[in-house]
Amino acid sequence: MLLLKCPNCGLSVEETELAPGGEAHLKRFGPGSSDDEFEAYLFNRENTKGVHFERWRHAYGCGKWFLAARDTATLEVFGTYSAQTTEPPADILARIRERTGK
Amino acid sequence: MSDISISRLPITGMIGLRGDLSSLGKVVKAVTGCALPDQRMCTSADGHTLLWMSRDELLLTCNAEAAEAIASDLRSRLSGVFATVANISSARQVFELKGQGVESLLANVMPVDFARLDASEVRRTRMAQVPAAIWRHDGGWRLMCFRSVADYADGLLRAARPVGA
Amino acid sequence: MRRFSAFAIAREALRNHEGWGRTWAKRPPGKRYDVIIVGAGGHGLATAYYLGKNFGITNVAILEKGWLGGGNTGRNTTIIRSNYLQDPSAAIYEKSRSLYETLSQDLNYNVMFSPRGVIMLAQTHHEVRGYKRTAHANSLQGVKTEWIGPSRVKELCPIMNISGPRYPVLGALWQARGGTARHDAVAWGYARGCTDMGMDIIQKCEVTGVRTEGGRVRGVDTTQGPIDCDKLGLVVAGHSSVLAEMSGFRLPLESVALQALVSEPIKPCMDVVVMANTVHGYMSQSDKGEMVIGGGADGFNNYTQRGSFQHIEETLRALVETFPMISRLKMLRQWGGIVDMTGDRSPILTKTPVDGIFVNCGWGTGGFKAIPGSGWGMAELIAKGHSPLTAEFGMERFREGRFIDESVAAGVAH
Amino acid sequence: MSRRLKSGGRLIDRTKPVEFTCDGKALRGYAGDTLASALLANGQRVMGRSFKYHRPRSVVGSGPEEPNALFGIGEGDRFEPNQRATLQEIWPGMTARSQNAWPSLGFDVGRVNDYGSRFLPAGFYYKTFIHPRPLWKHLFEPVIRKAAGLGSAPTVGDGDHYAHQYAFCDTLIVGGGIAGLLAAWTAAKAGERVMLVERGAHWGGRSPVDGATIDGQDAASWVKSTVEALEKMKNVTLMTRCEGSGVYDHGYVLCNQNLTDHIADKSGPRQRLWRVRAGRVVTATGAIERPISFAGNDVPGVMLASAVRDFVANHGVSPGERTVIVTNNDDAYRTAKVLLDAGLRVPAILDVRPNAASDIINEIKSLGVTVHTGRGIAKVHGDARVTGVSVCLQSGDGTVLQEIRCDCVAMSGGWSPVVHLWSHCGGKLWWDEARAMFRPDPDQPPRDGNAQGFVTAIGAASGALTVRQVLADVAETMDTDMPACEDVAEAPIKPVWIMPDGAGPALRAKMWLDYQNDVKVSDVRLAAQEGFESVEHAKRYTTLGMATDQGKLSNINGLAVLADRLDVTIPQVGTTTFRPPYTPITIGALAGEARGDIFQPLRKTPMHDWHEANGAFWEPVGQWRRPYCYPQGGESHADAVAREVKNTRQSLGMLDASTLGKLLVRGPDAGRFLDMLYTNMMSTLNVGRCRYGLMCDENGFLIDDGVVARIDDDTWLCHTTTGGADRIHGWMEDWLQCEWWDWKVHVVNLTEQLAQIAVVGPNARKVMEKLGGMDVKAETLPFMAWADGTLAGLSVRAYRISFSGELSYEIAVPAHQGPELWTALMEAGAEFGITPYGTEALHIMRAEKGFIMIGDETDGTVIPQDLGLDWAISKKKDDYLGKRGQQRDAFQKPGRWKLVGLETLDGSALEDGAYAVADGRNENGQGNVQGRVTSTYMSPTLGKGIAMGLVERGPDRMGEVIKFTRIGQAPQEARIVNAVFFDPEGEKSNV
Ligand SMILES: Cc1cc2nc3c(=O)[nH]c(=O)nc-3n(C[C@H](O)[C@H](O)[C@H](O)COP(=O)(O)OP(=O)(O)OC[C@H]3O[C@@H](n4cnc5c(N)ncnc54)[C@H](O)[C@@H]3O)c2cc1C
Ligand SMILES: NC(=O)c1ccc[n+]([C@@H]2O[C@H](COP(=O)([O-])OP(=O)(O)OC[C@H]3O[C@@H](n4cnc5c(N)ncnc54)[C@H](O)[C@@H]3O)[C@@H](O)[C@H]2O)c1
Ligand SMILES: Cc1cc2nc3c(=O)[nH]c(=O)nc-3n(C[C@H](O)[C@H](O)[C@H](O)COP(=O)(O)O)c2cc1C
Ligand SMILES: [Zn+2]
Repeated sequence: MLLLKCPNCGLSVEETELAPGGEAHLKRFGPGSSDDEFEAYLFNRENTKGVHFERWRHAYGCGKWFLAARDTATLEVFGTYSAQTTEPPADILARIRERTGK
Repeated sequence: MSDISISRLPITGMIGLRGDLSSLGKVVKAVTGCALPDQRMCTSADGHTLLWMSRDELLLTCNAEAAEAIASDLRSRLSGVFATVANISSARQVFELKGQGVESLLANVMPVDFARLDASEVRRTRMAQVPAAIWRHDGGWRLMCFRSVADYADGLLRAARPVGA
Repeated sequence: MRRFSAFAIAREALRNHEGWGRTWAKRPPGKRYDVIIVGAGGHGLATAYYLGKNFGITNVAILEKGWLGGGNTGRNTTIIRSNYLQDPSAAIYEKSRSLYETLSQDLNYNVMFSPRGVIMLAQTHHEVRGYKRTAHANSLQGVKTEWIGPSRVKELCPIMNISGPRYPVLGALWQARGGTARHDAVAWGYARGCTDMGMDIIQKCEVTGVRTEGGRVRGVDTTQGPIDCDKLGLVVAGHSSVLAEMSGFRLPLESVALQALVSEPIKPCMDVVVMANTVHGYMSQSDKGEMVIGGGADGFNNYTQRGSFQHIEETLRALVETFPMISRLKMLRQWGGIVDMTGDRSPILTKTPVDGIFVNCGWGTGGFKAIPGSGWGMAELIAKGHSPLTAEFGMERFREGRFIDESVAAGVAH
Repeated sequence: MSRRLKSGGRLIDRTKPVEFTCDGKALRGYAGDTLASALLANGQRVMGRSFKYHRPRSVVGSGPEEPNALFGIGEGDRFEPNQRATLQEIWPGMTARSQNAWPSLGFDVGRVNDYGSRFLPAGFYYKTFIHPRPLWKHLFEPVIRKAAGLGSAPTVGDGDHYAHQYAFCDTLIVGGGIAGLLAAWTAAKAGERVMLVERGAHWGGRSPVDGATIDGQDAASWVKSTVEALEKMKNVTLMTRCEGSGVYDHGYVLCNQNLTDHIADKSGPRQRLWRVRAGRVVTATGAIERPISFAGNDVPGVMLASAVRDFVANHGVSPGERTVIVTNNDDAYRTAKVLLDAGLRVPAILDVRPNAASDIINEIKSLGVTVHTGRGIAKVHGDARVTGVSVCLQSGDGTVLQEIRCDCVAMSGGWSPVVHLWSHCGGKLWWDEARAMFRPDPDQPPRDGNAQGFVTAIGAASGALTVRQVLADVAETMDTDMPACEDVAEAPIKPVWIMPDGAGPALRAKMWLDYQNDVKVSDVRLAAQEGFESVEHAKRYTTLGMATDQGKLSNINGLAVLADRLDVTIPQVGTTTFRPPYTPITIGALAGEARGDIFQPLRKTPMHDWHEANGAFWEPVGQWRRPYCYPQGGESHADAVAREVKNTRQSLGMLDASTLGKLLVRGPDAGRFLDMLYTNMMSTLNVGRCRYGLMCDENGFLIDDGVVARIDDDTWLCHTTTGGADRIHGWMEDWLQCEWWDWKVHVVNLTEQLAQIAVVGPNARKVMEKLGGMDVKAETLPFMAWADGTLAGLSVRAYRISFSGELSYEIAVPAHQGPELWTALMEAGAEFGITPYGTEALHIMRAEKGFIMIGDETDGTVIPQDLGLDWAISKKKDDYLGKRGQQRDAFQKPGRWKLVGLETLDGSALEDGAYAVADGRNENGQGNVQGRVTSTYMSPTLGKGIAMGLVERGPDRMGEVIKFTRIGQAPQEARIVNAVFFDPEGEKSNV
């Protein structure tokens, strides 16, 4: 059972206090987008076996969303960070590189 | 065996505040005397308690009768600022828990490390199957949940009491 | 291959069973095959089997990274039913269920298909309407189901508490010829059948790359070396996205852990399969006596074959509420599988952007029951380029907004 | 014969006799006895029947590994099957029942399977019962199923209750032997928060029986003083009868504590499930002795050597008068010593090692015991009890050299560390050839969220064997000083898996690996022969290790046999997967407190008690409970509903609408935000007015609807469906926090804050006026407007909206004033015969008006356009959630099913969920369809059946008659009509 730190309130909490929200950093495509773009946005998930950027909501706590970088095969957590960002922060990417060589 | 008492408090005044915390903090301090609490903490003054709920949300507890007046006061002081003040005194049920072993009773239903909880910390968490918040108050504990599940919360707490209590 | 029968056993008994041969052959991989199937789960093996049996295509290899049947086929709660709502689902699941009826005879391998009946409980008015809708749909789809009242439910399953208090049973959708089968035997029986037709089943052979040329498949790289093929079927359940990535396309899938558990064996006390969707629990009793219980799925991507423990607790409290007597049984073992979930919770059986590559995936939490039917349809698709059974299960349905959504009736999983 | 010894038994209290019964027979033991020791003390050897062959069996082990001695314990609602006699402590009045035997344990008809066992090898059922097909269902399967299972099923619910508890610590130590105690002491001294759990009733593990001198004290005294020291420390939590059951990701550990199973007073919770989050987990779970596979190794009286000495030393029970010991290692000689000390006889020790020499061997020899080296057992004699053994050369084919009379055999095949908890979460093992055991590989531990190993195995659990090794191991891994302790040199073990090495088929077919499931050496070899070479296949084909002991005794031997047959090494075969729980956990304990009233939260509206008191028939709506109707007298539900509808339409009705979601959306960007969320324009709504709105997901499917009111320039109040309140609140927050985080919008969920009451019917205005305090005239408060005011002295907000087609006000007050307003309305409405109505009347009235209901007309695949709601979709907006989705191909097709009204030709009601049949069949042979019923009711207002449905091109086919399915009957004809059945001009609400 996962333990994740909510960057909004600073608590490390167990999964039962959180609600998972799927892949992070999706770019929304609305009217005017191509079929390909729209399909990719709604359905074609990375579903990586490995490092995954994903959304979580501290549902039973502060109610805020945050993002996590987590390995889906080892469950290692490289870090959690603000949901108000379009890409993973540099320190987390550095840690991932250090840990996985990628 | 156990001297834990669980009681439902009568309606408590509650004002929900959303917005930039420092602007909220200033007006609340002016109106109630409560300082802006640190992350996850609460402060008290003159029978008011100001609880940190999230990075843009505070909860002020007060006398139920006074709630609407305080809310209007806060609202007018915040006019022009992007902030929301809502009187939500009816939305929640507050319990008072007192006695020895309250923490271990609560540990039946909450994934909370009580030993690591700061004296003025407000813990929003999961109580069995519902959201709840707890904080220390007057030598005991305050527990807050939504009004509609007050009976459930009551039943849960009573079921968790040590035998004989 | 040696026919199985009671006489064969009696004969062997007299010579210490030393005459039994291998259930499936063990051979090193060849250089080239007409068709390579990746994944020796039920779906992969059944696909290969019907390629041979129905289309005479036997130059086939089935590659398995671990041990055959060790994926979800070896870790599911074995519920078989076909009372689905949407036409394409009902078609493939009913084909499958009807193949199960005679599978032991077809394979000359006892898969212990047990059509003991499946009860899907309705515990809210919404569910009542949902299941009645399914019953109407089934009546046109040639699927035999029946809407039954609470007293019939109690009669069929006396250990159930039908009077609530929280969610009294209002009725149920009953499929008398749904049931269970011995999951491992399904994989083993198909494997034996494949071997019998001369196909190669290669275990401990992980596909690590897919070779394509000019938009066409050429072969695969594996931990046992490269192998060429004309056609490639990816039938790897939870790992479908991984194989798709090797092939250069993406699938609308997310892989999550789904859990199950068994109790200690007890004397028979429940003669039907029960699914209670309002409280989220389902249970049956195996032929060995354990209560086989399905747990919930994690909401996050997970490739660990372990799930989060709270789902076990949630499931068990739901079942204790429904079957109070199980409270004093004991949980013997819990485990997880990696299931591949699509956007509409229906499978994908289709050609892909790469010529010659076919995928069969997205069965999520409910594909054991579909093994024979899916193999049948998939084989036809690979052999002929089209199958009525799989026609609606293409990927373009997401792009076009043409979902095959089964959860609409009453949020049913398995 | 087994019996109670005159003296000895460190765990029993001879001054406290305990009376209990087994199979109806009154027996006596002592406090401190387990059921197994007490039965042995009473001379009862046979304690169970095996699963498949129904062979008589006795206890083989003395702990959680026990496969045979399983009983049903307790009566009525406290009956539990399959309890291990070795773990079950006896208590006054306890009743035990033997299992899997009919008519009795002594004579069991199922034993015929044993006599036919050669016809029932592993997997025989896959090969037979195939023909003729009907016989499977009607004969074979029922017979197999009847034979299934061990204990009988409880027949009633559980009389006990169970507790859960969360706990946090720096270090959780599992196992209270000397390793665990030393580890706890070390961590505690360092100031860590320590939890130490021990599954047994006593501290100390094996050492007090096996003997040791630690820090100059005997093991028992060292244990006692260490426990006392730990008990004094505030940072230490000590628990006995508490098992470390499962280790899960990120340091989550489940521990299950037994509270009342060993005592007569059952008033408290029976078990407590600890959900521990530990910084690190130390497994000090010891090791389990392995049996040896020789012919007849399952005859009652054949036991693990450690179990034999446990029964003697711990319980003062003699398992037999003459015990032959058979071993491949030194440890079993300790059993000889214990037996001799108790005055029992050891006619011989058969040591497979050709020339083993060590201090303890010499010591035992010097006591006059004959040690036959290089020898093993060819066969055990006896059926329900051991009468002797045939001795053979271990290296031979089983030629009998000698027969020895005995009534007990103590066997030791070496020890296997308990690696379960280490392995649950992925810890890897390595094969130690010298010690012949799988050991935790410290370089490949299970890893936590920071990729740090979080489990450490110590002591015997990590493969250390002698006391000195154990303590040295703890000292090294925990970085502490090692207590003084002398070294005992032991001769090396000789791995032996079957006895003798050259045993032929006849012997192999009588060598048990998995006792409970009756898996023999011959079965595992057969599996390999048939291609089930992977250890996982062999397990599933033979069921080795799948019994209730999960192969604690059998697994290693089984895979050694498999390796031998495949001619590969043991580590090449590997182990099967270790899964929680370590020993089975009562399901009630896992379900915990969530039973009865607190099974799930039951959400109550402020007026809940009134409804209850006034006879509401409840309907669960999510976790809410809403009145479905209020039957009066002997009224049927249908009659009650009809009355409620009629009365409301004719005069006045009242509905508790408090469960509807009420979301306050506020801020400078709120209008823009709502324009994205709703399909129609909300930013243009005038202050003081209401508008009905639709919300779609990004696929374009309709997910919620409700009335939105503009409160002031910056503020809107959005009503959602009951089920939508939390979901839509979350949906809004999601978009605000994760997509448009720079938009200035706050959402406050006021659902719980407000009670809402709908006052409905031609007399609605009159009753409002009667309560007084606000102007509710049509001119001041027109349809689709709202106003704040006072009613019956309460501050309220009244919305003039209608879901019934009647003149109607929805009045919101703070929740705690809800009951007061409700009662005031009831009183004021009395003169109009005011009728509270429930959800069913609500549904019928909306259907009469052709209003859609989320969940009925929608099912997650329906877009607003399908429902003819194009008028609620703004054409002016570039974007709203779902707009792009709705532009996809499938939604543009002309053949979509669209909403219409349906009326049968004879006035009856269509069936719920019926489909409209079309001609022909599809490619898969299924009957074609052209639509379906979404809602159908008998309308009390119109006195006929009315329905709504989605029909292919429906709106273009008005007046057409099509056919709908009926279950078990011929299809029913219905005409496509306008979906608004009642008051199509809306005259009633617009007054
Ligand atoms: C707990 C649980 C309960 C379930 N309950 C039910 C139920 O009651 N009823 C029901 O109908 N369904 C149920 N299901 C679903 C069902 O088990 C699956 O849908 C079905 O077994 C899928 O079969 P498969 O052959 O597609 O996949 P699998 O059996 O998973 O086979 C896929 C195979 O591909 C192999 N593979 C993966 N990657 C590679 C590679 N790179 N190279 C080579 N081989 C590879 C895997 O090792 C695996 O053996 C349940 C599933 C789970 C997990
Ligand atoms: N010489 C040999 O061949 C040999 C072999 C094995 C053991 N031993 C002896 O055994 C002792 C080993 O000491 P140790 O402390 O490592 O082990 P131990 O066996 O003495 O103690 C382990 C303890 O852990 C408990 N335990 C096991 N699983 C548990 C679980 N899941 N949850 C809670 N408790 C659990 C057991 O009940 C036991 O009390 C020494 O005395 C050693 O000499 C000797
Ligand atoms: C229908 C079914 C019944 C099972 N019954 C048992 C059982 O009686 N005993 C047992 O130990 N495991 C049983 N298992 C679980 C398997 O031992 C195993 O845990 C599961 O197949 C997953 O594999 P893994 O744990 O090796 O990963 C059963 C599994 C299934 C799917
Ligand atoms: Zn938080």
